[in-house]
Amino acid sequence: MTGADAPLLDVADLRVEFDTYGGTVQAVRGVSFSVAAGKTLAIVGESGCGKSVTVQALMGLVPMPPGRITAGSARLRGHEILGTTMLEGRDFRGNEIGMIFQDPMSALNPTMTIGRQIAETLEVHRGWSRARAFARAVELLDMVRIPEAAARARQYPFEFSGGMLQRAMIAMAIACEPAILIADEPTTALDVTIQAQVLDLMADLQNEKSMAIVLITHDLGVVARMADDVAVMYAGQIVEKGSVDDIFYRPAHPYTVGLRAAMPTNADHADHVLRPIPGSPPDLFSPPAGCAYAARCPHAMNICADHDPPPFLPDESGHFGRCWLHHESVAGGLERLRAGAATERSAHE
Amino acid sequence: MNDTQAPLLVVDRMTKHFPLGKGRTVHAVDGVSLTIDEREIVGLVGESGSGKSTFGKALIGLHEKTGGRVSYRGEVLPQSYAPSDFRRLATTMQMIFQDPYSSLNPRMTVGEIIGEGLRLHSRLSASDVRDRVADWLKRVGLSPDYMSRYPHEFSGGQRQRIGIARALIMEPEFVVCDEPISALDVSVQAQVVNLLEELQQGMGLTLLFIAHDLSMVRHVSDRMAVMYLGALAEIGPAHDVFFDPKHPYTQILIASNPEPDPASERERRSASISGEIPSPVNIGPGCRFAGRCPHVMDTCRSTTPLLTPLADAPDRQVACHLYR
Amino acid sequence: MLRYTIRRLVQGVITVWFIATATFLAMHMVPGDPLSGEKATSEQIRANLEAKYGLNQPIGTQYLIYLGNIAKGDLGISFTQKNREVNDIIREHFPVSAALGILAITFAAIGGILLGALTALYRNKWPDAAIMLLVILGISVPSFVFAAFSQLAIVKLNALLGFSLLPVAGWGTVSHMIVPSLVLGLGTMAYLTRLMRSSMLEIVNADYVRTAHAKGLPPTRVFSRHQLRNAILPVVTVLGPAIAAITTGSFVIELVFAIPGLGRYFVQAVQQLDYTVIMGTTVFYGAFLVLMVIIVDLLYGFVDPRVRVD
Amino acid sequence: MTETPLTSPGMLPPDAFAPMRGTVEGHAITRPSLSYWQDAWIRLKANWRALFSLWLIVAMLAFVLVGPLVWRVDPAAQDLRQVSSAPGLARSAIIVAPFTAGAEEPPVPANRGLHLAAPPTTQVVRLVWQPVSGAADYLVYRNIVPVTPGKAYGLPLGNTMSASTTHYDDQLDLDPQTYYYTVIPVDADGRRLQEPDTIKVAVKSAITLAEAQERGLVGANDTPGVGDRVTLAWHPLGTDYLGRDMLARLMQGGRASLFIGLVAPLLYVMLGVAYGSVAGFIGGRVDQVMMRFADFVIALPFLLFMILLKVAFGIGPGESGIMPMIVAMVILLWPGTARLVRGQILQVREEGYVEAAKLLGARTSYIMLRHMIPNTLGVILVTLTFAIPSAIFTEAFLSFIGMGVAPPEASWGSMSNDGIKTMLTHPHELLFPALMISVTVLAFNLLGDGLRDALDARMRSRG
Repeated sequence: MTGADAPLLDVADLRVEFDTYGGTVQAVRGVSFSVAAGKTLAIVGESGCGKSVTVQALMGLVPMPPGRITAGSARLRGHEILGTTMLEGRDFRGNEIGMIFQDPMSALNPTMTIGRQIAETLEVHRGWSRARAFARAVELLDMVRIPEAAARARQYPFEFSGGMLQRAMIAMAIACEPAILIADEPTTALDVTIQAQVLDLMADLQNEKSMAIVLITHDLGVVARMADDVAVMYAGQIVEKGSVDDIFYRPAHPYTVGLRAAMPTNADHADHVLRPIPGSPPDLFSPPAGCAYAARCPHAMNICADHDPPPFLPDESGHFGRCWLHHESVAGGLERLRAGAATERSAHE
Repeated sequence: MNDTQAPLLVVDRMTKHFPLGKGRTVHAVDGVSLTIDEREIVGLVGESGSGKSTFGKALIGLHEKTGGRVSYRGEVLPQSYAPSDFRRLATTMQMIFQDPYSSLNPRMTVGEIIGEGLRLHSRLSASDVRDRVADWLKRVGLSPDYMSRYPHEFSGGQRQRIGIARALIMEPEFVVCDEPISALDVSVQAQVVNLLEELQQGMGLTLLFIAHDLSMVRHVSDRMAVMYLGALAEIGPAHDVFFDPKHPYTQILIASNPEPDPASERERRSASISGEIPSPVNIGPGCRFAGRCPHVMDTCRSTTPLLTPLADAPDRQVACHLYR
Repeated sequence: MLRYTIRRLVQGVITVWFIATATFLAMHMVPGDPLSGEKATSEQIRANLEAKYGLNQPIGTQYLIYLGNIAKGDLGISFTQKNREVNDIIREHFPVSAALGILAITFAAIGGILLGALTALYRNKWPDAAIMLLVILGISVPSFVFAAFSQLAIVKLNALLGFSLLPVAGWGTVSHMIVPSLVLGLGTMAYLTRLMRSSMLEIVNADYVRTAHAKGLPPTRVFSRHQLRNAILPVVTVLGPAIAAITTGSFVIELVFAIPGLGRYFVQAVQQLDYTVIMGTTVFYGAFLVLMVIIVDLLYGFVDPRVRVD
Repeated sequence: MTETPLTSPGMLPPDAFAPMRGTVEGHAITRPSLSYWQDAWIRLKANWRALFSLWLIVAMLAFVLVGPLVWRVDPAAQDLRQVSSAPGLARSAIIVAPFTAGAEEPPVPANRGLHLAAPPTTQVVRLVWQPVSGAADYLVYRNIVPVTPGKAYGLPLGNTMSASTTHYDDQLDLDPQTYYYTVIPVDADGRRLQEPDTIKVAVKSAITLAEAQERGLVGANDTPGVGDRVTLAWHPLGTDYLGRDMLARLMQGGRASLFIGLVAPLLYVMLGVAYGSVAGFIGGRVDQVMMRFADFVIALPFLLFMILLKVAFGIGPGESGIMPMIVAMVILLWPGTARLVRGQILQVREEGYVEAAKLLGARTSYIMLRHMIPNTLGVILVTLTFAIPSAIFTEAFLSFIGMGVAPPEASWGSMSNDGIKTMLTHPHELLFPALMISVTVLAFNLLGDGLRDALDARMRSRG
């Protein structure tokens, strides 16, 4: 966890719903986490698990309607930000928390120059003049390693490549030197070599400015490279949370184990057999009463069907997993869990 | 590989150019040579814009070839396919498509989609076609009851299984898999890859597996080819190419690929190169990677390196002046 | 940009040539070919036509003479009126139509953009419903009905007030222009409102609008800098066709309000079978519309940077 | 982080932690399987405006097609008894003796001002008045609104041309309504002699027995006497300026309007689909040339060319102008659809399922019919739905300026053209055809909106 001081951002029991044509979707079902200065928290999960909605709700970006925050709180340095956009008289967004998005091409205004879009943040939050803000925008572009920044600042998004756009987005997000940078799948649309450039840039900026980063991704490789702490989301809940080493070397939830087993690994130069997770995630129109993962879990027990497991603490570091295998009544649960393979129940479908 | 046996498929200096008008041409595929042996899985990796998908489609006839020659079991395949060529080759070569959403006709039922090839080709009765479709639905892990349902009712992974069944019901020998898993979630990717491997084993298929996920390609393939800007940079046994890359581009590509292993990621820091893949329009002579290469020499800018076998490893070929 | 402009102008000239040719062919399809037939009334007109069109020449030569005249900017002489040149007629009547059209398109564009933006902002609230009702009326009621009933309303209003607030018909003063241009622009305005609304609704959820919110911009700034300008783009693309609709739509308005514009003159010419005036006016209108479309396209380049760099 | 709230083992069944037998209901398809069109239809039905419009269109078609079978009034028959009569219930008329002007001397003027010599009827209004000394002539005016000082006296009916004649018989186009008659005595120099006298007269509908018998209003054996009432022909929506029944005319005119409105779009959309799909499918040079030609046709000023073509087709006397109008629309309007369909074909051509079908060895015609057309049909249908109201508009517009449907054939547009002339006095003659056009266009527009939404929603949900 964090050091002596209170966490920068503390999110507790966040719940978000969406009204859709087919009914109400419970996209986020009681998510809690906290972020410390200078650290990277990765929120990892597959599409539709609610990871993006979680951060969008924090930033007030969930369209309401059809969206709805039904419960929870989010405190930035102790001040509630959920449902408000102001913090101490000024919008915290762009000022205290910067955000970058998945598809940089569509996330930038096509009819405004890159420089102006960066400068705009400074004009609004710092009250700077146009010229001063633009000059700073050029410096920022230079800082994110865009060559010929002065000329590039006068260009439009369509004149940039995807990688450069994402760097421009980063420049925009850090313009006001925010305490937290939220990156929502920042490299998913990019090629691996470009992804490496962007990830390096983010890591360097974090070291320089001691920013906290909340990294939303589905790529465990990116998580391993960037994260200090990891929250694994499944069906709108954090099913496991811990340090990056906990998650990769001491997993506490069958889903985490399953994800790793389903991916090829190059670590030991050896081929292992891919063990897919059978089935697909439940739809969140009517989340199951018990553990949402039970239907795909090789260790499922009777209790899993109708009792949602609480976060169990298998060790003292704050690492937890929401799984009944940690219950005191289950003998050798953790060993079974980490063994991964289906022993009692054969994988079907 | 078996040396006595002739290769199944020989691609000889194949090119595919797209004219843009005004003398501008996209060199999507530029003189790629590749041989594929029977029952082999060849992985083709490259970043977006490298021409790997165009290569696959030109190989199978969906794009007219601009130059070069493809021969299959010794038979030279046409430069441009007429419907009759497709008919003749339908039971020989098939393709599995990238996007599991747009590759299934939304107006047709699953049964119609999977059975389409049989109805077009064989003289099977309607009930025989239905039986075969039901059988294939089972083989790809879906319930035969789904036959009368429409594609939009299925998840991405299930749709990809339907696409696999549509291609493999023709019992082809050679299948081009064009990024079959890149649109799928991690937990579902393994389902599809395992299914493909299982069917490849069972049916004795030969696969060209196109993807950008290096780890998955290494996992799946026997041999691995790395493509950059329309040309092959390196080809060789998948394991060797991955763990001992020779071409500077391959080295950087693999160094950029993050491992799901925090310990090794902590050791391996910042291998990224600056710059991005240039535009494939009107490429001049010289190595395509010269502009970004950390080991660039004068010859690289003037002479195009050819794919040549390594002295110490004849099963590996690299297109780089460093290995002259 | 310059190259693009030149290319568009060359395309425009070719298009005008096509319009002229189509007009020529259509007129020579007329049974009995009135141009070379016996219908031209007076002796003098007949002689003028002969000199101007080479009516006794083979049709190919006639076509070349005709194209030559158009290239010189000479649209010919009236078929029924002595010594009246089509150019004179256009010079006299077109300014009236143009004034009416400019007013109408201004009204339609400004009204459409404002109302459309308003409906999107108040989506599913009463202003949205009220404006959309207006839009539905605007696209479903023919302009001549609006024209007629607005005339009726003016009559009743003047009778009620006891003095003439607005003229019922005619042309000359600003007060003559108000109602006809409103009526003329109404249909187009409704169409533009609808377009603007859907374009705004699409943009409300655009990724870059989300980015703007995430930057902490005040909602007014998000609206003015990020939503409005991008939402206007599709509206600008249809301005060319909208101008065409309004220009030719003015026939009816000119007829109903007795406005001495080119549209009304054209209708009269058709009724009198004044072939040369019909041809000349058609080519003139065609060229005018082509020019308008080119101007709108170039204008679009200034609004959308993606087009500017060709 | 919260302390782990462990569930008390005592509250759980003994086998709670035993491996689960069977499966938890996972992801199973439970919704009914719907094809594209079934799904679109359900969405359309959920849209009440679109559904209402659909019924409105059906009603409109029934009105023009079945209506004439029910309302058997000849739309061309002129009821000169009731010209431009307002809509309403059936009217009655009093049987009067035949009247010939001048044949009968007026009754001796009574010793009072302007008054009526006989009950006023639509046949004649007989005015008599006291002679005014010094008057050389009397001017007679008729107005339909009360005459107040300073306002006009209305229609000048005539003058008596002599000082001795102090009566006037008005037989000019009398309607059963209230009139204000004014008689102004003037001297030989035309100067007004005194304040004019005005009288309010409520004219009653009248008919001679012979005419009533001729019109079939009374039975052949029936011989009602003078002063009896007979019921006139019923015109529920009134009559036009020639006394033709509006309801019957609306049905007849609707046939022309809807015929043009449905047939022309159908034809040019079909032409556009053929042209666009050929261009899109062949591609390359052919496509470029074909689309450039389409661009040219789009550049033609549409309404001018509609008129030009109408002139070119040389509509002779007695021709209705319906066919030339349809031909002109087809010639000028196909490129819009062609462009759209070409774009769709180009898009669908790149879809995986078309490539897959090629690989399966499908013939071009099979791919077209089985894959391409079904996947562009939605867009084509929406285009067609929006093309119909614009064609109805075009017809109305052209007929209104007298360039469209010509008499004796009627259309809603030409009826509006007729109606606008009498708009100030008889607004119903414009109102009804205008209403028919507006309602029909509205219905098609709303249906088009609904259809597009229904088909779009499905496209958005990927499939």
